[in-house]
Amino acid sequence: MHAGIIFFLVILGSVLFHIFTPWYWTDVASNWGGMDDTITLTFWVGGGVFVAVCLFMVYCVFKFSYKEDRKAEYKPEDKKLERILTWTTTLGVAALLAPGLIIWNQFISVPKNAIEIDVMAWQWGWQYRLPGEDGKLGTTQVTNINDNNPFGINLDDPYGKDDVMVQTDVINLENNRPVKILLRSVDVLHNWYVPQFRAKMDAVPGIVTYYWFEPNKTGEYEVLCAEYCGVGHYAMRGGVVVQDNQDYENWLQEQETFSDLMAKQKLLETGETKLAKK
Amino acid sequence: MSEDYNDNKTIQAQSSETISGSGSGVSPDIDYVRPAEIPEQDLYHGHSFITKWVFCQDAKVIGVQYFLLATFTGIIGLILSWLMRLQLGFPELASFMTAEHYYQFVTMHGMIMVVYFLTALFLGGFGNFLIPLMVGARDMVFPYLNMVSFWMFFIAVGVLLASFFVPGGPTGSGWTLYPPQAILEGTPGSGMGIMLMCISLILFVAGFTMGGLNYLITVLQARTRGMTLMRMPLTVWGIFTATVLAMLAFPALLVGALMMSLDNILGTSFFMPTILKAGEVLEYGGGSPILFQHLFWFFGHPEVYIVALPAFGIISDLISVHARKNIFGYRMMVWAIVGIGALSFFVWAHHMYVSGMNPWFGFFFATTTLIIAVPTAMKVYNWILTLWRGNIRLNTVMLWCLGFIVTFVNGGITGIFLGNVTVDVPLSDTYFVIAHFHMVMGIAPLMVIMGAVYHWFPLVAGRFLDEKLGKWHFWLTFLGAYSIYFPMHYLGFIGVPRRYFEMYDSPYMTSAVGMNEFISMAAFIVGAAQFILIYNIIRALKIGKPSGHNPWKACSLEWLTPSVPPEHGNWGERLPVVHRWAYDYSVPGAKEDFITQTTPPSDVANTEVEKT
Amino acid sequence: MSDPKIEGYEFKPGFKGMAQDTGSDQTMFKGVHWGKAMMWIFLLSDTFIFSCFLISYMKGRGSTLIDWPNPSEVFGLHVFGVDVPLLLIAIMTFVLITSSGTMALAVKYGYEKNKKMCGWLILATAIGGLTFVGMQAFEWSKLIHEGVRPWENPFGAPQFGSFFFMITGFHGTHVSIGVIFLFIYAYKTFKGHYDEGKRGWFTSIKGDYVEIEILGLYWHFVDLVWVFIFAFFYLW
Amino acid sequence: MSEIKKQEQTTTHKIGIYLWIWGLLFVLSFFSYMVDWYQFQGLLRWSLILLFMFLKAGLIMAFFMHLFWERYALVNVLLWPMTAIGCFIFLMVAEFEYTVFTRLFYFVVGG
Repeated sequence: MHAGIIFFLVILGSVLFHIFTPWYWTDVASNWGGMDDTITLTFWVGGGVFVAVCLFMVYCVFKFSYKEDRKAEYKPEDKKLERILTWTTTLGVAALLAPGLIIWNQFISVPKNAIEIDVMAWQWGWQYRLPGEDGKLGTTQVTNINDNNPFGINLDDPYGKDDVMVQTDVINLENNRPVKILLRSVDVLHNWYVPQFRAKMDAVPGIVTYYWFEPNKTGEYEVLCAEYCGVGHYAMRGGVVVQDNQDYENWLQEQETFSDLMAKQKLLETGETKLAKK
Repeated sequence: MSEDYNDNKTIQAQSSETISGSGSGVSPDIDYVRPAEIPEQDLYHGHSFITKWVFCQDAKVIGVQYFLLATFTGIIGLILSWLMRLQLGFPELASFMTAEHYYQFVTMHGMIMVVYFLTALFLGGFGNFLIPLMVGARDMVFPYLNMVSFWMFFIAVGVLLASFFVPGGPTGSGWTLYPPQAILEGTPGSGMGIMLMCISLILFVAGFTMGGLNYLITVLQARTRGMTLMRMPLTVWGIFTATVLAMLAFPALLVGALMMSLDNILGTSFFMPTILKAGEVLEYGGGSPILFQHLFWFFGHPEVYIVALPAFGIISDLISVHARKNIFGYRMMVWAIVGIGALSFFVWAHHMYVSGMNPWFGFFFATTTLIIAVPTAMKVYNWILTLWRGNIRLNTVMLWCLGFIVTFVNGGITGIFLGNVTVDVPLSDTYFVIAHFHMVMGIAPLMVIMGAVYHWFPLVAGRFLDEKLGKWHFWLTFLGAYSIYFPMHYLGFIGVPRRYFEMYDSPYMTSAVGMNEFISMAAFIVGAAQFILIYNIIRALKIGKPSGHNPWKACSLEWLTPSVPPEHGNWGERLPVVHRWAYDYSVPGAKEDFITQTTPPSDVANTEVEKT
Repeated sequence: MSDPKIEGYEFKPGFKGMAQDTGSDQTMFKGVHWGKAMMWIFLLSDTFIFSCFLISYMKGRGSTLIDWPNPSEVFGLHVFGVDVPLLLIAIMTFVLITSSGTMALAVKYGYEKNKKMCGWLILATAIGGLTFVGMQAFEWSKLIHEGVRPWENPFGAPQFGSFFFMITGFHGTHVSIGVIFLFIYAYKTFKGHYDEGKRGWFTSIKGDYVEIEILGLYWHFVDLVWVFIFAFFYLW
Repeated sequence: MSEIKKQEQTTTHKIGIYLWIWGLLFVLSFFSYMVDWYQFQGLLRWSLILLFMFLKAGLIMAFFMHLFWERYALVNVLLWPMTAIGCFIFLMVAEFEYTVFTRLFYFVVGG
């Protein structure tokens, strides 16, 4: 008997914990509120099943605990009941699956007006690159990366010249404008993850992966690395600042482009050679 | 067919015994079971201590050996988890621990628990002990190979543990061993550690293959007379299907481990693209890290079911015996096990939704994954429907079963979160995943193991384990484990990523500190509670209550051996003949509330027993 | 092979028979020796190993941007002043198929208890296998001489060498193990172990000619794998 | 038991069938070698390679490994697991195409 009561309290405790928990998700700050909705839906359906199954179990424990004179029912199968249960479950599962697939379809199809951002990850840090006037990012190679070319942009690619380089781990985004995050890693797996935006994707060396979202709350957010990447994994943080249009434009103006950098580099080099000649 | 094992006398003896128990005036041919088609197995009987207890060919002894060694590695895994929880809950007390240590402990804990503890325990331990007894065989079909299998496992464990003592320590790349980080500087144990891990896994796979062939052929080809597949206890079904999965899934792990070793030693680029490290381009290029993930999870997902299916099977038997009721919907249960097993080969990439694989795979794998939820749910329904109108003995074994149902349903439901591709995106790589898989393939199978230990200990030792200690053990473990993993899901909702050595002080993560302290406390208690079992076993071996024959009044064959504990060869002079399934409990009209599998139909002609 | 006779059991053909066999007691594979069933299941597992190798090879070859070397040229031989593509590989294929044929006949004669024929055919198979391994060693040394290494090669994508050495090496290991067992079995056949049911050296299982069929299954499997390697690695 | 033994002895196959299959295997191997010799390219090459490969594999399995004469219970147990491999192959084809696409697009072609 005590067992039944304790199990009942466990179930009750779980439900109460869920209702009163101070630990729950942060407010969503992107267009992926739909993910929260699917979670909530799954919670209701799944939680309902969990509570129902466990309460039924507790009921059985109370009702049918051992008595010398009782004989259990002998009924190997009940075709009808099994069929009903199978089909209800199938329907429930399908109802959970369908919204999931619909939102996944949105997740992998990026809107046309999304701004592409190259997120480059290494052990253990981030840096970012935005397309310049032409709206396109230049191609890259890991082997091109050096002090003069921190992103490894292919020098013969015309699209790369005006790329805006953000060589810090904080990136600014424009509010209400979709961004396509292009993830790239130069060494091991990483994952650019902002809990408030919900979405995440691994950065895999050797290929470029992507996902998109549309920030819809201004503010500052912390970027976490969500794929184990070596001993520095837990300390691999970055930042995102979501700004309104005007602030964002101002910030963008201050950033350096690749051609700026090359020009500066050239100046520096000529200066050095002049110095050496003197 | 051959005369290898031919012992004509025994065959004659068996063939002549086609009609048994033809008394009581009933027509004798309802008891007819066709004669033996397999000759009697000739066994090698050990004489010395070494051949009897060390290099022993008796499956039961090998099972116990597997059990003990797996438990030993499991305790190491447990201690590692304590260290991890110490760091997460009370970092100020764990100042001796660096991030390197932490990641090494995480990795070794994961690998030990999944492969060297759970897999070895369920298939090697319970499989060896129970399969021959439950299908009515004298032993496994290839006893010598079976012995070699255990000793390969022994060497594999040795190699694994040796990695603690090599320069650089064991690998710290997470139990998934993802390249490139697994073999690059910056990850602990990227030299010798990962090498030894790969070697150990390859040895484990080789050893397991030998054992697995034994289990499969014993079930398929060495059943006793009257034992059809559809009369086997679900325990055998679970272990059998899990073994099939293992035979087909371990190859992928073997190939992955081999290729990664080559990347590591020879500098090939199977999984290694061009890599820039510390300003230098390494001599790799063109490889694909995602390929390893596919290989790993092609093994890894069936591996989940390699652990889960034996647990499903065993729990069905335990519930049925202790609820004094037949398992509800036996055929559904069998087909669910087989179906889950088959489907498990088509769902692997649901572990990789955010890995950067081809995004279209999301649709395929979400669908196949959620299809698996249906047979799994059916199994849950059938377990609780078995309790319904039963006559439930609320002993320790039943408590573990109930604990299993609660934790498994909980973990199964969160599995639907993670299998459904969109829901997975915010939750993957967070503590939600940790909580989910610990609940569903850590705690739930552990409940089954414990229940099985309390259930079958009388068969192994001829004595009962102490009920009172058992109940303490159960409640501490169940309540403790539940309060570890249930709240942990909510850390995942907050967005706390897994494999973080320290949380730092992100505003929304500070609230996790308190919970982490609580979880760590619970983890210490649960871990310590396991030593109650060890004490209980030692105590029972000395002063436990003798159990006698068939103490639980079970129907299945393993309790019907002429001697308890069973001797080498299991069945004495004559193999048992089976007439029914293993679940004839509480048959209306029967004298007792159980009819054993060997009871001939003529003995129970006046009852309403169903034909199986 | 018509069905064995089993007292009290009536065989049905086709899928009906499958359902009946599966639903029957004692054995599922009627009349199949334990060892033979074991070898089949083992080969199934081994098939998965080779499949994983070949799938990895496909993925690796498909996703590299560097040109894959033309196997026809790389594995060509220069004999009598002409370049013959894949000559050595072709010979190796023929040798392996020859040995597979002799093995099949050995199994047949084994079941007929024709000790002498069986023994000589196994020996011929072993020699075929040995020739194959020898030629593979020659091929390896030739490629290594030309600068092909597991981590690089002068012809193109570095994965070419990696996969080549790994897959043919793994297959070669299978062949070598097979050759060792073939020699042992030839010895045991000539000694008459299978006629008199002498117990094995380690396992103490009594000898029987079915063991030759079991070894035969393994050997044919090795040949089977070579068919796939030949098609995918050398011809593709 | 002894009856089973006798049964098996009388049912070994005629030597002719083995020689036939042996010969066919040589011929097929020769054909597949010819595919390379004549340097067929493109779809023709691949379909011929696959055709000869499957024919050879089928012959070896069916006759040398006696699968043709085995009961369906065994044959089906052996062949059904191959669907998992088939699925793996199919998906890995999609995967390498995706990999090579991202590599070409972001590292070489651009735009």
